[in-house]
Amino acid sequence: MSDKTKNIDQILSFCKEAAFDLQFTEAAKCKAAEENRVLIGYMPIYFPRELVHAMNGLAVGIMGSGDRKQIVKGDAYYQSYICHMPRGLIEMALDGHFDEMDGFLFPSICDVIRNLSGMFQILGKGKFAKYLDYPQDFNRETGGVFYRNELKIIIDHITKINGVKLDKDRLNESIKLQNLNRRMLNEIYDIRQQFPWRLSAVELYHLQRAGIVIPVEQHNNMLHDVLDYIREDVGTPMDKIKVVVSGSFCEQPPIGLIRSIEQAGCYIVDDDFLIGSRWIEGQIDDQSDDPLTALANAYVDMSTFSSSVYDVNNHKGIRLAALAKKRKADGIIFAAPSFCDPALLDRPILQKDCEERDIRYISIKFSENTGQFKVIKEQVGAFSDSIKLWDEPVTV
Amino acid sequence: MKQTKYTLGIDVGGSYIKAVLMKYGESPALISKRVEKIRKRNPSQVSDDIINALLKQEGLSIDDLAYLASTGEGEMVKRKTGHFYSMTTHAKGAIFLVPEGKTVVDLGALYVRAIKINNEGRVLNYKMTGQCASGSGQFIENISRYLGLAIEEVGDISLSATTPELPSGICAVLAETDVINMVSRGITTPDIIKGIHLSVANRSVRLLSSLKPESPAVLTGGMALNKGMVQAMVETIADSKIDIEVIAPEDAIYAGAIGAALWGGYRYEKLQKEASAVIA
Amino acid sequence: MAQEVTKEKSMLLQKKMIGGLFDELAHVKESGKKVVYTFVPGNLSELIRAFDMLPVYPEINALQSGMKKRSGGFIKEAEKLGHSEDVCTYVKCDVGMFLNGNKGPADTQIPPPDLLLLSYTGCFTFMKWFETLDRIYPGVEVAMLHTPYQEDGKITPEMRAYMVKQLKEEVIPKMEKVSGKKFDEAKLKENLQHSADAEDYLVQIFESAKHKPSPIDGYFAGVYYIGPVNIGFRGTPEATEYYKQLLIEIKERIRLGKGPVTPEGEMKKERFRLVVEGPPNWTNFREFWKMFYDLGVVIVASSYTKVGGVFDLGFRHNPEKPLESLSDYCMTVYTNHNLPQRIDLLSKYIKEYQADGFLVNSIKSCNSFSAGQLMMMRTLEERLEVPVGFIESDLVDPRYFSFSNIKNRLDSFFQMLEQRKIILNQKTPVA
Amino acid sequence: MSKYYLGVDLGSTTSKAVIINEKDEIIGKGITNTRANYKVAADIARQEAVYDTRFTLLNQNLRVESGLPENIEDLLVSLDDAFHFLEFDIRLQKLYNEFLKVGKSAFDNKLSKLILAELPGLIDQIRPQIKEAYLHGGLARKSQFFRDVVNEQYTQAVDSLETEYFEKFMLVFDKSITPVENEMIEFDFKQLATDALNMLLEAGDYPELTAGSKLYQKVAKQIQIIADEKIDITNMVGTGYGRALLPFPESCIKSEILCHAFGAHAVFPNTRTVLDIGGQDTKAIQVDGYGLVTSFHMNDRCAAGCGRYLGYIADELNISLNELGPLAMEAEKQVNICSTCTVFAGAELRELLNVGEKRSDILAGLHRSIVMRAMSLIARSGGVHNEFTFTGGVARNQAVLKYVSAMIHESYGEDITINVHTDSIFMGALGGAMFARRNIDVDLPEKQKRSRAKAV
Ligand SMILES: Nc1ncnc2c1ncn2[C@@H]1O[C@H](COP(=O)(O)OP(=O)(O)O)[C@@H](O)[C@H]1O
Ligand SMILES: Nc1ncnc2c1ncn2[C@@H]1O[C@H](COP(=O)(O)OP(=O)(O)O)[C@@H](O)[C@H]1O
Ligand code: SF4
Ligand code: SF4
Ligand code: SF4
Repeated sequence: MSDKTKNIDQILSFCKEAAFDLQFTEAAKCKAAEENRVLIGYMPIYFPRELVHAMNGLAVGIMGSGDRKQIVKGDAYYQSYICHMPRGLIEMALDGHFDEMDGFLFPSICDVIRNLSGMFQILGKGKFAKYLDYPQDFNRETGGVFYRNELKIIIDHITKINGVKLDKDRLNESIKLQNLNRRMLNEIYDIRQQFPWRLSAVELYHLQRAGIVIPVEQHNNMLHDVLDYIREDVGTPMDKIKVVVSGSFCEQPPIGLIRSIEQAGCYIVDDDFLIGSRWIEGQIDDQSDDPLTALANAYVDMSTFSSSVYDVNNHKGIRLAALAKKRKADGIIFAAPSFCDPALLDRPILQKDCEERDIRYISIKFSENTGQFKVIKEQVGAFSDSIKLWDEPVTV
Repeated sequence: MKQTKYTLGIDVGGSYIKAVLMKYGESPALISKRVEKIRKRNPSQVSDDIINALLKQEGLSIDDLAYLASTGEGEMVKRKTGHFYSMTTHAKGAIFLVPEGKTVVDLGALYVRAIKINNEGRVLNYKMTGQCASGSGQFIENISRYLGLAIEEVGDISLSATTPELPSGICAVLAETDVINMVSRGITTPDIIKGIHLSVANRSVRLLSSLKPESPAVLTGGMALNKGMVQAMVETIADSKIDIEVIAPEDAIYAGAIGAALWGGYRYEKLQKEASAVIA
Repeated sequence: MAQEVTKEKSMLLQKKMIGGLFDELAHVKESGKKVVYTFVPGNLSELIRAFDMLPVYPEINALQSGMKKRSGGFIKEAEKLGHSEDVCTYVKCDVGMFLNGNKGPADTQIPPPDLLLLSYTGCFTFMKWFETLDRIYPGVEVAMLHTPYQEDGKITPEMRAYMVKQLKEEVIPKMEKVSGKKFDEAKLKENLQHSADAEDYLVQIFESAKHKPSPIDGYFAGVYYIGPVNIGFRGTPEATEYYKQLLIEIKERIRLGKGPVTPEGEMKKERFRLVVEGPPNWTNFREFWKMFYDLGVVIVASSYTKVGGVFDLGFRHNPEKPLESLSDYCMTVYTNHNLPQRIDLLSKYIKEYQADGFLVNSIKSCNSFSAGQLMMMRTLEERLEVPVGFIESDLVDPRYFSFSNIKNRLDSFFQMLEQRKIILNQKTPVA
Repeated sequence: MSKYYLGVDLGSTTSKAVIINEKDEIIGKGITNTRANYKVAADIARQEAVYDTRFTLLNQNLRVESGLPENIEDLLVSLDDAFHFLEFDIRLQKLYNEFLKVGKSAFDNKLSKLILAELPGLIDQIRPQIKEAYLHGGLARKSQFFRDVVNEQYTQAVDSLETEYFEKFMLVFDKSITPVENEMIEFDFKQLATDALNMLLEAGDYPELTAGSKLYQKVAKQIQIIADEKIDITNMVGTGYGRALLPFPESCIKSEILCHAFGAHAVFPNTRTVLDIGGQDTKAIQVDGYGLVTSFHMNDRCAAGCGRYLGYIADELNISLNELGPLAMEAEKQVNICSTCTVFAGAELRELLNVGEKRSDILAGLHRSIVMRAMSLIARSGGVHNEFTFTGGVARNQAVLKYVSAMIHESYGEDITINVHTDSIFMGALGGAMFARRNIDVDLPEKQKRSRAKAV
């Protein structure tokens, strides 16, 4: 095994650990390393981590407990017809997994997360628990101003905890680091689009998810190495179709599901699993005199599409179709968590857009702790069969 | 090389194992078939026995098979050449049985699948039941067992219903208590049975209706042998204002196995071609 | 009995108003009036009326389809289109109604919208719903009004400024464009005054339930009482008139010591007083109500009747500050309250209305209400030591209404309250 | 004359009756499976409870007599066992007659002949085994019902025949059992008890019990006395899933939630949380210091997580319900069960067996999963704060109990006391009987109307 391969293996196994570490050991280490450092937990999907970075803190992405935690108390808070993720979050909160966190952010995405912010307030978790109301008005002067003020409230919360004041240069520096992070992630996606076997979807998932719980500098180093590795011709291609997976932006699919999709004959060439880390499509101005406004404007001007964002002037179905085309995908797999209103309400709209453009798709539902993939495998298998067995064989 | 190629398809289901022996070529033909209830036996053992029995019946040996294709839960079949997903095989099998079929509804013991196909049997779209067995054949098996009826006779009994009574819940297991309750209220056996059939049909038609199905729909799977079930499907489809004809072919229960055998033949030829290409 | 259910004057007034509106809607082609689709929580009725446009509330259509037992079919239609079983059934019911020719609950034609006014106060699904409508009616003007959530339990100047700016720059210009009329501030002010008057009466009406016995049912009958303000009559003199009349009737009932009027007749003896959280079930509304009536249960207060505004906490529309007051209205409706505020409100109701118990009707397909209800219930139980009950149903999906299930739970809950009363009475020392 | 109170719990799978005296002591209990005829089920349970009461009285009367051997208690237990066997035997005879009828009518001639020829042998094969199980295996106390007892033995016997006839013979059983089960048989207590005594005499397990011995005479005499005693029910309360169909006045019908809680609380007064896992629902109930319910949660109508789930699995494995728990207790590990649905879990079980997992390990996983579901309900109802009592039929299953205890302790603290009564399955009926004794005035509207009418 070459040194390079060894290094990549190490990185990936570190990421696998870190990504699902429900104790957030890496974050705790980071906090302990410096006095005044704060940990701010944020729920899916997107949050500008650079802001917390500039305030001497680490924004820690909290994506649910997956299949790693047995839910007992969490069920006391949620009926059976509500998605699985928030009950995992509550269970973790009650079991002390978040004790190191100084504050919590609940980016607006749906009613469940919104109400969860109130539950954290009642439970008295953290020094603050803020629902971050993203504007649905995409004008800089209206929505942008409102959003900038929301960010300002977060800054004030953090200042109150660690005394750090927002510094223009520091924020610009943080923006630069996060820009680099996004750029490298996107490049990995670009390479995988052509050579999906060079890094499996599961590996990429681990790599990406680790990135939201560790400092950006550390993650940038890893991305750098991984990129270096997959720019070269590694791995062996297989006879599989290429798909884009859409709808799993909040509650995360179990690893077994991602694996089953690839095993049943598909390469995942794009997805919205951890869309937050690629939310801003482009580079945020990192030279600005008012970087807070730059952050706000980036949200208003450069956000990707998602079910949690109002889209009347910019239909997401068309954007999804464009993505599938750009990635040269053979089809789309709509994979949404059960009971997820935003994702499921969008399905008919998105599917219609696909049909109009002759894009083939299938839809499945999961929950983060699903353990049985038989039915899903059969459906995905039939999907890939139906493309493979009839269409011209995929030339590799 | 032998002129006629034999392929064998085996469909290991939740409660029955079905196998067919086919002649593969220009116009494939069904030679013989066999179905066996698993009944708490080891399915891979039962599969082996069926395969042997089929071969013996035709005086063949395992080496005479160009391809032994499994489907369903057939990944456990030891001597298989390859495995295909149920949806793919049912689609192919259905079109073999009913060439004009446009839609397939596979009514099995555990799952119901509604599949839209093109004239080559390609899966265009589908819907499938997942985590709840409330619309499955097992449901009917359980209830008929409880009422002391053989699975072969429920169909006719269901046809004689006058005022069917639907079970109040959907659970395939708790419906037993519903049935107890119905019996205690004096509901007749045919009406109960028909109610159960309608409840299963309801769930199946729900899958079907979201597919924008085209006519005719081929029913496959074991429940297609049940005349009461077929009738319940027809009624429910009419109630849902879906305008499609329903065909339940005689060999419906073998559709998966037939599809597997056909795909096996197809793969065999493809592999042969590739091999000869390599040699050339 | 029959003579007891004779329609009171207020009922007739309401019937006339609503019938009139649907009639007007059916005839917009002739009248040339423009039609605005919008939602109940945080609706801008006064503004719409100021432009002389007519409102359509898809939720109201959905709930009435539920009451008319049509929703089941509509929902199935929508599911055929790929809508999931898991999501809000109002949306599916609305989509199904559209597919069926958009015939409203009164069998009159509901005209297509000229403007989709999307204020999505308190529920994300509204946003998805309008995205769906946007596809159904391509090219129709859409105005988006984003109401910030009271995440910290208060309304900040920045939130208000954001809303006023959206009203000025997004909503009003689009209304001007669609209606072809200039914004008339004087007219809006006049409407706001009517609203404020009606709201004064409405508060008195709901607070009458503090009497023992309560003269009204603050939930089942309450949903009728909020009808006029919630479906577009807020800001009209008719609404004020209706509430005035209603209050007169209620005062008379109090004088006579009478209980609420129900479809089954007059409630004879008030045996339990409950506070209820969550919307009612519409498909089996009467059956549902009857279960309470049969056992002498009166619902003295409910949160659902506050989705169109929590006026008893003091908010009134204010002609002096028209746009600010419209903004504040949107931000103060029940669903825009955060969880701690909701709990405080319910706790206030339980205490002030002297309830014997607290009941949650959890709606399977409504995340906005349901997520968090269990915690609200637990917190109230601990805080007030009040017995709590929990049932599950749905708004308009008949498949999710299990009579025997709900009946069993309610029976147990009422028997539990009953026994509590008996045993606790036995234990209290005789004074 | 003594006053007796009756509680009847007509459950979804089992029907239970409990008779208590004025001191709230259980003096008789009866149980049978719920079947299509609710009235028969309730009547049989009640009849059994009355017989059981007679045995209790017999026991009491004999205990005060002098000169009886030390092991008289054992002897009475054996007498009870023999009594139950005799009841069983009468029913078995009826079933056999039904078998013959079905065998004649349901098949073509050839098949019919074949089946009729085999049937006597089958019965001869199973009867002695069952007799032995009753007399020396304590079968009567395992709450297996006629249907299950016969089914188990019959299936085994049929299994040894040619496979192709298996389904046919099973059909004979399925067709015959229902009518037999739905027949209410009035037994002659005096006769049966005397026969039972003679049976013991014949068996010779008790050397002191010889024909004409003092012991024999004393017991025989008491049987006569007790059999003539009138057992008057002063008041009764019905509860359970089928309570609405019980032929009781409305004021005597109570929700099983209240009854389970009341029963559990009466036996364990410090209980604040009650978990009842029955045949088709699971309830988590919080009670206060008076035994009054303050809140409760029950599951949706899905068999996953209830007793029927285990029943289904037992059927799948062809073993009886009471073997399930002990088997699961032998597990060395728990195999994770991915399916929620009962039917799918059954299929998964078959697959797991097929890939070589051990039966006990899979069962452990299945038991654990049912407990996980119950834990959700407990959490939803408000958690566990003080003493916890586990009731319902499933509480008899040791493996379920083991997991319940472990998880309660894990989630709510090691110091939580966990109670299970040996008669956990009767808790609802007991609560009912206790309500009947307290005669708590249920101020139902019906009654109100009546009293008002009088006043007018
Ligand atoms: N002869 C028959 N008559 C009526 N119904 C039958 C018959 N055989 C099987 N079935 C029904 O078909 C179901 C099994 O169908 P099948 O397609 O074999 O399912 P699977 O492939 O999942 O095992 C059974 O549950 C039963 O309801
Ligand atoms: N001896 C036993 N061992 C283990 N489980 C038992 C035993 N007897 C009954 N059960 C379980 O108890 C359930 C019935 O419980 P019960 O409380 O009587 O329910 P219900 O009141 O709904 O009929 C059965 O489904 C079975 O799973
Ligand atoms: S999974 Fe869907 S419904 Fe659940 S919290 Fe996330 S966005 Fe909301
Ligand atoms: S309701 Fe019944 S059939 Fe459905 S998942 Fe539950 S146990 Fe299975
Ligand atoms: S989710 Fe609830 S609040 Fe939202 S639109 Fe649907 S019913 Fe209304």
